[in-house]
Amino acid sequence: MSYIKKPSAKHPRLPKNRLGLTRRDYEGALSTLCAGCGHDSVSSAIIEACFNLSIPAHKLAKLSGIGCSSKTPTYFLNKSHGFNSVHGRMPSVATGANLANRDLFYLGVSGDGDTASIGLGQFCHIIRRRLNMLYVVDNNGTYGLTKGQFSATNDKESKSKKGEDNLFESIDLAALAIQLGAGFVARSFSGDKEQLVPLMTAALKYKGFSFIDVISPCVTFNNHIQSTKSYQYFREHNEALGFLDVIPDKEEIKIQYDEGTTTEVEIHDGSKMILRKLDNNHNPYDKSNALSVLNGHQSDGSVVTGLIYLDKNEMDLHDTINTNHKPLNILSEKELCPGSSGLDFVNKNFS
Amino acid sequence: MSYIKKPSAKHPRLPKNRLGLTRRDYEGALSTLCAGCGHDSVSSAIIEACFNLSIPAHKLAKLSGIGCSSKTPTYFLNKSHGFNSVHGRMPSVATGANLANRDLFYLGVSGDGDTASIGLGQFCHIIRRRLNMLYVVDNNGTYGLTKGQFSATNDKESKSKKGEDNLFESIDLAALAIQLGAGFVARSFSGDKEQLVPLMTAALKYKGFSFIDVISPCVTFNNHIQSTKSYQYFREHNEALGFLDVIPDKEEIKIQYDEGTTTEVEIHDGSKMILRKLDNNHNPYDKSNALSVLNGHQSDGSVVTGLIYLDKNEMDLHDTINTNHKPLNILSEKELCPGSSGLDFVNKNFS
Amino acid sequence: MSKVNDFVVKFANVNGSGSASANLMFAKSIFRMGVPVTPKNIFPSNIQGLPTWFEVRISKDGYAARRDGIDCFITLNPQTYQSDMKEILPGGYLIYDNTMERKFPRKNINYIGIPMAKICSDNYEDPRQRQLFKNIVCLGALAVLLKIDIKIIENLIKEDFEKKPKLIPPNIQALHLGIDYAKNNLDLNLDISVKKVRTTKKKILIQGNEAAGLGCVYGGATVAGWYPITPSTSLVEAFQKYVNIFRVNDENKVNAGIVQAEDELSAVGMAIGANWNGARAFTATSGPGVSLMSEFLGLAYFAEIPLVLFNIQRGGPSTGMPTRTQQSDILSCAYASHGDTKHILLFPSDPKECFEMAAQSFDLADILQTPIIVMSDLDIGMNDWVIDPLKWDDKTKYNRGKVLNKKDLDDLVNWGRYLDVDGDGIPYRTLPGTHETKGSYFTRGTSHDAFAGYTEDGRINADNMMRITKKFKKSLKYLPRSIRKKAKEETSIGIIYFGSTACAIDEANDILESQGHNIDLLRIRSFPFGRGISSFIDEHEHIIVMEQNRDAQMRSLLINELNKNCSNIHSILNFDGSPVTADFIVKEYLNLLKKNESMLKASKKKKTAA
Amino acid sequence: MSKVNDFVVKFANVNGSGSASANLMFAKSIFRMGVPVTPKNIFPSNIQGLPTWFEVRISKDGYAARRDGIDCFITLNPQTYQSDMKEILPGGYLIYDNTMERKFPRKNINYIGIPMAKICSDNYEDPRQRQLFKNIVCLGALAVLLKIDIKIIENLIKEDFEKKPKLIPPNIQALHLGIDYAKNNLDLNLDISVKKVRTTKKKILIQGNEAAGLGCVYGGATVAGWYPITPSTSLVEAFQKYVNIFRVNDENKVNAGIVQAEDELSAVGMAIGANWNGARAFTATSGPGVSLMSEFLGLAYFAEIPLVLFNIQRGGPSTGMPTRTQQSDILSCAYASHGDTKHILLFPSDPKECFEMAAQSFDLADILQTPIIVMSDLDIGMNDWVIDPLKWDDKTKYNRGKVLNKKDLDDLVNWGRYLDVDGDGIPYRTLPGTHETKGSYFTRGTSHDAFAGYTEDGRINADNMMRITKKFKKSLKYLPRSIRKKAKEETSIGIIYFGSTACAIDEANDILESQGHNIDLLRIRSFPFGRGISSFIDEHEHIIVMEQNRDAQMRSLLINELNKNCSNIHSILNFDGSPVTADFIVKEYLNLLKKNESMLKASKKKKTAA
Ligand SMILES: Cc1ncc(C[n+]2csc(CCOP(=O)(O)OP(=O)(O)O)c2C)c(N)n1
Ligand SMILES: Cc1ncc(C[n+]2csc(CCOP(=O)(O)OP(=O)(O)O)c2C)c(N)n1
Ligand code: SF4
Ligand code: SF4
Ligand SMILES: [Mg+2]
Ligand SMILES: [Mg+2]
Repeated sequence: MSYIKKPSAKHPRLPKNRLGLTRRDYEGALSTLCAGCGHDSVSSAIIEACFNLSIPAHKLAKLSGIGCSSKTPTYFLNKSHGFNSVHGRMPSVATGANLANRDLFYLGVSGDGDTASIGLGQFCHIIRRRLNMLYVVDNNGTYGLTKGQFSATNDKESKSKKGEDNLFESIDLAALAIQLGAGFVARSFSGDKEQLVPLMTAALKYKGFSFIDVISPCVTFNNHIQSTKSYQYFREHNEALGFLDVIPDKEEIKIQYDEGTTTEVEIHDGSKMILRKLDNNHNPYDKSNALSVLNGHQSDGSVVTGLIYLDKNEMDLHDTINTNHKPLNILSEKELCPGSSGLDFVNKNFS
Repeated sequence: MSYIKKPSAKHPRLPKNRLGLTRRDYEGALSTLCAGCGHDSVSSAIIEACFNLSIPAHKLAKLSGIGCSSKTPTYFLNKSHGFNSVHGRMPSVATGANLANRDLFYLGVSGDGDTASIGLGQFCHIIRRRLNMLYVVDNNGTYGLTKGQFSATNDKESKSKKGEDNLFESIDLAALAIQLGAGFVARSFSGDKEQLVPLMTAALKYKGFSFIDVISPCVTFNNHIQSTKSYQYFREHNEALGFLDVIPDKEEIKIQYDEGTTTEVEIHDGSKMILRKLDNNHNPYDKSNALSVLNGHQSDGSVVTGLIYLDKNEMDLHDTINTNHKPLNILSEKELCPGSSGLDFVNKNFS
Repeated sequence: MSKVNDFVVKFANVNGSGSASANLMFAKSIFRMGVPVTPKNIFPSNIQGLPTWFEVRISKDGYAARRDGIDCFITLNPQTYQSDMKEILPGGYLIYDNTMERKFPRKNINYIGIPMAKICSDNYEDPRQRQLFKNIVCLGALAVLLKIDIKIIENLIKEDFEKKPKLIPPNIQALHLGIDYAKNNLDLNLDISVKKVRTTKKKILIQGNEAAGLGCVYGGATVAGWYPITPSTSLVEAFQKYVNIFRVNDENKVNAGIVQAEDELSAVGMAIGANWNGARAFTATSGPGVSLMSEFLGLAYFAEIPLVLFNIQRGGPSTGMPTRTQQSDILSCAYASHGDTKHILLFPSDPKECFEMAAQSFDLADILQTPIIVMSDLDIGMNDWVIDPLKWDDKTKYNRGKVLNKKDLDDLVNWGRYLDVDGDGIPYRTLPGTHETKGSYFTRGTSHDAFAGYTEDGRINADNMMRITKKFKKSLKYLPRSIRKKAKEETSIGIIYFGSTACAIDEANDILESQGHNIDLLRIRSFPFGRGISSFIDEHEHIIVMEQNRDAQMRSLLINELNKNCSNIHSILNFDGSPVTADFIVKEYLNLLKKNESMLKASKKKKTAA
Repeated sequence: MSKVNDFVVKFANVNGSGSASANLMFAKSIFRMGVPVTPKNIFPSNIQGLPTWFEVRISKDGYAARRDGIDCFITLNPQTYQSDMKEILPGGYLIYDNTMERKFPRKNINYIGIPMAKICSDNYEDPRQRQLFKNIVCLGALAVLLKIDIKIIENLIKEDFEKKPKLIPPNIQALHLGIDYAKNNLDLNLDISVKKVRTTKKKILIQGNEAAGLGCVYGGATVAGWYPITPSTSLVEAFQKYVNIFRVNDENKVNAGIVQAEDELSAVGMAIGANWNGARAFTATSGPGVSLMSEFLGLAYFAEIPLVLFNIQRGGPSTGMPTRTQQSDILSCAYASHGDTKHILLFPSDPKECFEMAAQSFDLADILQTPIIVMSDLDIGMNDWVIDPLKWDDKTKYNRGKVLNKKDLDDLVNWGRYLDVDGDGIPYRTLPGTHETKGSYFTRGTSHDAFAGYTEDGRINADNMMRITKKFKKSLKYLPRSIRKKAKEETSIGIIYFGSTACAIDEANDILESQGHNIDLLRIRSFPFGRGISSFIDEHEHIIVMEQNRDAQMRSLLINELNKNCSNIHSILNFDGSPVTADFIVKEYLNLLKKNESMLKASKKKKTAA
């Protein structure tokens, strides 16, 4: 049922991260998704990225909507608080949570139904507010949990399991995110850990809104060759934009790449991302270019993956509205309540 | 209070259209908007466009959400049925109405609050469905009816009447519409009848989803020089993409232009639009180009107007889902009800 | 004691393992033997790997409710062995896959091991086939054990795979592997068995959502906006299916427009827009969707736009128990939306009424120009029920209500959209496109006068609101009446119930009657409540309202709306998400009697000789 | 008969013409003379050009309700002359602009013409100034006519334009133009006038939303997600204002996060997310917003997340009468969302309670871990009320409820998020980030066990639902109690009321008392209802529930939730969108007596000598 096993006994020889924790410390409950579901791979990548970054699990909050994808936060980081909210409304819940405590990591996991249909309005507005979070969509082009209706990211003319045609154009969430001002926009594939983990690692460190659209096949309802979100289709049409890696503050993670040129990408805390471009023309700092690449490739049927867009100007909602650096949820009564002397002032104003 | 006067006595010398109607036959109730409100000019343009096209008013349905802008359908075409629905949800109501009777014209009027905030999800999805309608946003960058809060289309750093800064990036509805696959996307200015009327005329004839983002200053809450949606700002920064005219089936309307080259643009019924490009490089048929023009100019602070994008491949929701040509709302019982013989078939299947 | 045609079989499976269709064939084969069956599918909110059950009540008397106590449990899910076993009645049977040896702790039941996995791995190569055919092997063995007609099952297999005929032979082969194993290895003298009768001869076995979707076709619905949500999805899927069958014209064009919306707000918005424009349109959803639709429901109520909404209730609140049943949206639907609002509700109690009420609801919506909410639930909607065949009177004419056509408008002066011309509170409406110069008006959710003009005059608005109240009261004339069933003897005790609870009440009443209790019954079929319900309450000293929710919502609605004294209106409540059983009702009824002496006397009072 | 400090003045203006601030100065000047005033702003849902009224009741006795019959009507809007005139009491005054000559049909009133337009065009060039200063000229003349202290008005002008001092002299000039005109041209012997007293000496004049916004600051709210909607917007604006005043730290950073959301679903989602994460957070809205929030309210109820929601009620249903007042969201808030849900409601009756209940609601939300809905309305929220100065006890400590900190968690074994440890149904919660290894859990709207684990076991879910019911019942301990006022003599009649109706009831009771009627009063301040309310109903043979909606929603809630006999619970209903008057209540009360003899007797019963 799952790629992710419950930790059994501690294994002394497992590699440890800066906090002295092993990957097992980042695991969650046993997955109840279908065997082979792409979403479980995404969960693994999340575990890996958090392990790599030595994120203290209790300093991360996992949020989601409703759907198979939105169930996944139960299946990783069981030391983190999780919030499985209502369908399509995770962005607003994440906004509130983030406002309350700017000191945690916020990781949202959603589905294409959850994000591109019922949640599209909230998705667009959370981007506009540059909420500091990583928003991952487990994109399978279908409504897994309600048994296989087309989602709005499904490609036109692809077929459902029942053999029906999808009649509508798909919504490209990555392009939308770029158009609306997201700071970090990437696309990847659930099966491509090599690419996905570094992207997640970088995205978690980015201050502002990071979005990763992960093509994550639904093995039950959308894994037949007509579907552009199937394993097979994806593998044939994947056109990786580049490989990405993060050099965290303390230790550099070295990963071997086979080919391509590299570009250094700076992120806010001084750490660097190395972008290995497969396509020499891709400049992730240019919005129009990023959109053209997406729109161009969409029409030729290939799927661009990698870091598509990056705004070097990192800033988040708290910067914009100028909130205290201290988390709002730990402010003391003294800091919050103006007391009777405050009322003297007010009463005078109204007398 | 209004640009639009109630018809008094019929004036025999008023010019008539193909149906023998005068402009007065297309008017509505007395406007209750603020004197000088841009929205009233948009209403005038609508009257003009419908008059020009000789649309029988009762064959057009006016739909709107809630807001000053959404009130305007009362102020034009009082022979048309109107539906002032709930805030931000006009697109779904329009979808239902259009499904019920594909033979009417559908004109939606909304505000930037109504469309870009509460209604953003519905707006995106009606575009994706290519509903056959003209969707006009009276865009004033503010919430007029609730007294001047910033809307999501307000430009960052512009100031409210109270002197507060808008802290958030604006959403460009035209760019969004193009990104999501609208067929006809234009932007204009409420005060520029010369440009607005032909755009509306063309849009009304387009089969599929046409969108016109009309900058329409709110004289009460957003007409000070810091606002990029004010009359003054707009006049200084307007960069018209081209003038546009429609040659309707029967008679050609001639309008004199001062300058620029022209391009002929064909629309579905064989009539032609003449696009006069001010910018020789603008190609309205190319999605990436259209987006670049918008995104490019947004960053230099100018407002591009004119026909920005046009998809020659006209088609609408009915084509997609293959509905009967005959409006669904006039189908007879015979066409709808399979009768007792139908049940014989069903009962057999379940026995 | 041998139980012929009267027992309960339950299957425990893992979902996604292909058991569903085999289990349904089991139920259907018994149905085809003329024996009433009620299968209940108890499935998780998940796609693969979690426990799922299929419970089949076989009842020669036609009792359609669940019954506690399993006679034969086919336990194929190791996760749930332990708890499943407890449900088996003493002397009952536990059937399991003994490919691997298993030990069971319980003493007073019989164990029947069938090496399903082994049979399959001996006979099939493909691992998927090995998995799938286990269910068919099991079905074959079970058929022998319970004496089910093998030919019927073979036919069912053939029908099932009509479109993939290649699959027929291997399935039939698997069936016979099971049959042969049973015949050769098992003791066939079970005390439960099926015997051909003719009770269900003319009946059909159908799900409520299937029937309701079909009812929408018959009711003339042409537009549906919807959003997927369990357990309502299959209603729209059925509508789509029957549209494809019955509504494609000669040019291959479809006489309906069905759109999967981006959410429930949009779905109901579409239905409202289409109804406003003269099509018959509906949407279907469940609790969370109804909550999201609240604002729009208020608009339709106040602007008086016809609308049909199916609420296939599930376990609430919030996302709750999405795959369990409840009747817990009564208040939230009756009073949906802010401000003073009241909505018309229909309560079908089985698929037959789903069909009939679905069809009728479009007339009601058009006549009354207001939302009609059909309150079905998961139990009715997604389980198969034995009902009489569906009927349609070909003389039926749709009643489109007070819609003015061009001719009417030509003749009219001073038409007002919200004028109460006929004194019944129901105004006349017009449709866009009808007339060049007359009848156009502005539909709005803001306060308006009788001519649909915007007004801020509070008294005019209050008058309009009172007219809507009048319309609501007058709606009684058109709504399905409640149904009474008198006790054999005069009694001062009445039970009120509705919807999917009906079958359990009928059975409970038979049990109680056999124990000497006299209870009058009344089944509510619609809200607002008519005089019949009011007088039923008045005529009985003790009223019990049976419902499937925590807060006794129907009881509240009755008391509120009929202005009844509540002190003698009692409740029996079941809200664990499983369809209520007759035994539960009997038990709770007797508990009530224990607490209330006068009720006890009234219930058991003997007829005094005349 | 001269009416000193006891009359009603009403202004009729066109909105957007600048009358609002002049009118408010009029009211405030009288307040500063020590005389109780109640101004009511009756404005359209529009920005410019439509009729707007400003009604000021001057009442030496401190009656704060509206009163029918205008003593002096300043009619400056030609659109409404005709109907305005009818409201004037015989012998009253009509003040108008006689720059152009006008004819008025009515005989029994006095006409006072002031050439406001002429005075302004004689004295100002700029057309905008000509328009604006008309209102100030009028104010000057009125001050003379009613004997208002001119210095007070001059001070008010100075305060108003503190930040734009250039505007002070021209305004004062305009004021004196009016004063001079009146002194030189008008008959100053009116039978209405203001005289300095000290009644409001220590009081303040404030709007409910202002007070509630301030209360949120005092209650420790740090996060607000909101969406503009009349009449709730000014509450969040006030919160923002006081945050800017009281919550900016030394580094110029703000100790609050206020976000204008994209709609109400998002607004409440933000408030829920923030509360979940340990901040005190709220949202404010009105009817349509509450409808949109229904789904989220069910989540907060079921997942037990604190939440404060202000519902500033307006005229419903649908968009309804956005600028009028009603109390018509009682049922939709008490039972908001699908499934079995019940929410805690608070009912402030004036700005003072808005402040207090706003502050208290955050404690309640934290203690009870559930939504607290503060049911204010447009009348309280957007009108100015004279109240005692606001008070705060500096010893107040926030009660954050059962939140476990790191130390608690260190010590704990077997913590379960939804375990009922203390027997009060209230479980312990933890906040993200508290502890490295303990206390994390998964919050969900799906059915869950005591350890927050997902479960599809219906009995476990039912148990959890019953615990929530218990918590709801136990909440009584923390909620503001109802307030009783006994009649002078023993009586069997009681009136129940709540919210903005209170002031009208007080006055009506005084009137009725003076006519020999004895009525006990009870004001509801919260839901669920406590024993006080229940016994009040039991103690009285006749109960009347006074409310401002069509469907007697509070009466329904009382009957439902207290299981009361409804036959003797009567209603007085006002739902035209105007705040109810004492006269209306008196009239309706006497009507009830006419229809019910035993009530009549009970009401007028004379004390029998002991
Ligand atoms: C308001 C509401 N509407 C509908 C549903 C039913 N529902 C549950 S999950 C889901 C779609 C999930 O699709 P997606 O987000 O793509 O997730 P996936 O299962 O494909 O990972 C829907 C429609 C719901 N839970 N709530
Ligand atoms: C559900 C709901 N929320 C809020 C409101 C209040 N409201 C009325 S109009 C409006 C904004 C209108 O802004 P816009 O669409 O830009 O129209 P404008 O008045 O600027 O033309 C709002 C928030 C409402 N009517 N309904
Ligand atoms: S149904 Fe699809 S998306 Fe859901 S768990 Fe199974 S494979 Fe994954
Ligand atoms: S407030 Fe602004 S948008 Fe509204 S009518 Fe006045 S000018 Fe127009
Ligand atoms: Mg999906
Ligand atoms: Mg606007």
